[in-house]
Amino acid sequence: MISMYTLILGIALLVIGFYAMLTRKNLIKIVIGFSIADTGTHIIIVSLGYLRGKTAPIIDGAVNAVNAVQEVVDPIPSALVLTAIVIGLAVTAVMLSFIVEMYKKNKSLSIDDYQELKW
Amino acid sequence: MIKNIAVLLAVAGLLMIFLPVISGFQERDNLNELAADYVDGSINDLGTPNVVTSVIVTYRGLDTLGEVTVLFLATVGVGLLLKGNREDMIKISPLELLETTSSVLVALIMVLGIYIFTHGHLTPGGGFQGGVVIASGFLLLMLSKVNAKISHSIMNFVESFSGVAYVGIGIAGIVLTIGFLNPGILPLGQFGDLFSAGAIPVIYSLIGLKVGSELTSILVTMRGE
Amino acid sequence: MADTIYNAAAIIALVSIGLTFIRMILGPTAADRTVALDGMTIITISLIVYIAYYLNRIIYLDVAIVYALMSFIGVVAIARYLERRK
Amino acid sequence: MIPVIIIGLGVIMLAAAVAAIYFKSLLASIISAGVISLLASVIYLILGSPDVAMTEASIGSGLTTVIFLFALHRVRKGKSDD
Repeated sequence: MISMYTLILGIALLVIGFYAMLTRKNLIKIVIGFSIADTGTHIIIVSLGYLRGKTAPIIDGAVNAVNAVQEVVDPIPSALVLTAIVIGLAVTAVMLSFIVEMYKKNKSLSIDDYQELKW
Repeated sequence: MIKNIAVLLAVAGLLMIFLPVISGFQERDNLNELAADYVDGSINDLGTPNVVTSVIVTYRGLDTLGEVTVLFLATVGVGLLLKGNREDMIKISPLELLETTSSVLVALIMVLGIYIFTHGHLTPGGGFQGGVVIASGFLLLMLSKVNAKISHSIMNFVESFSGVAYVGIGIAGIVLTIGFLNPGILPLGQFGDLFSAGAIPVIYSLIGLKVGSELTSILVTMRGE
Repeated sequence: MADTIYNAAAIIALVSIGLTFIRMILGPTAADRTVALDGMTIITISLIVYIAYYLNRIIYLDVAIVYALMSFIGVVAIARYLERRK
Repeated sequence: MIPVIIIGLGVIMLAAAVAAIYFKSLLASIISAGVISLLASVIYLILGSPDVAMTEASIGSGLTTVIFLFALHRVRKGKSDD
């Protein structure tokens, strides 16, 4: 039942972040919403790899190497999320540097002041 | 008004996408075939206790190469966008207590980072985590020492060197064994030792150096040169 | 008997995280929020150590070490930002 | 015991997410977003992936907060609002 709870938690975080990205006016708040949605997605992916009553896929004294296949959780979602988190940090840094440059041009953080691409 | 309705519709649509995932969800009991193969191969063929490490470095090694490339492009992008505005550099005032403490703590953090990425195949952790810890050590240096200068040329050298060595090990895998990024170019050794699992610790250490220098460059640029 | 004590400790840690979180939400100034964040990370480290005991894996303690160091750096950064703004 | 911990942490994380959206002060929003990352790493640990937990603990709590703070400082120099 554990992964059911975390799945619901991840979907709720994703929805809250998406709502923030759609409704907030401040550019930095939009990036914060993106980072919340990012965390939600990662929790969803890791929950889908959980197996009932099993433990981390690292062989040491607690896990027997002979029948490890019966004792560990799925390693593939962990590996995917691990790289996705680092990418998320890099994308956040690029977005924030765009915001700094835009602020230098227009002296405003509100998204209503940037109408060049509006139709 | 129309805007609010559109936002509500979009959020409801996102929920509708995930509704079947929740309603039809059941916790699995057994690994699927591919994952079972990875766990089995990681222990018996590669001699790596941490299965996640062997998936990242070997089975999905090409993905990791692409991911490191994306990180490099992000570093270049931040550097291009924020280059050359020295007037808004963040100035800090000297603080005796923090300066004394951090000179001890920075060394400890660096040792922890090196421990994390050299033991990536034995314990949780690896190149990405170790690189982030090393970048945090440099960040503490920037926050505590007033005149701390972190040389861009050394960072660039470490970054390029580890990138070239990473691809070089991959090509050595083609020449000496059967495929790109195959860790079988070094002997497997005793299961659970530090020097074991073929080339996996070497590759992960190179990834650690690369990630650490790239994130440090991003932090230095964001602070202002 | 020992398990009861450990479970009680976990409950106490959870309640403490909730209390510091309330201070973080209410806190009138930014300094209150920063101190609440610092307290929350330290309590969470004890929760991680409890989980490592409960699930019977010693290697989970590595995560607690990294957690402690990194949260310290975050709090130092926020403190320097607050000091600069005066 | 583990379900109780997950439900307690989950409620706090959702409250922090809602608070991060509705805070007036940007600094308070950034701190709330940091709290979400901090508690998410405990969730990853319970789900049996300590590698992901370590990454989230080091990136989410430390570096993301600091990058947001650097950008915030560059955007408003000297202007103080709580």
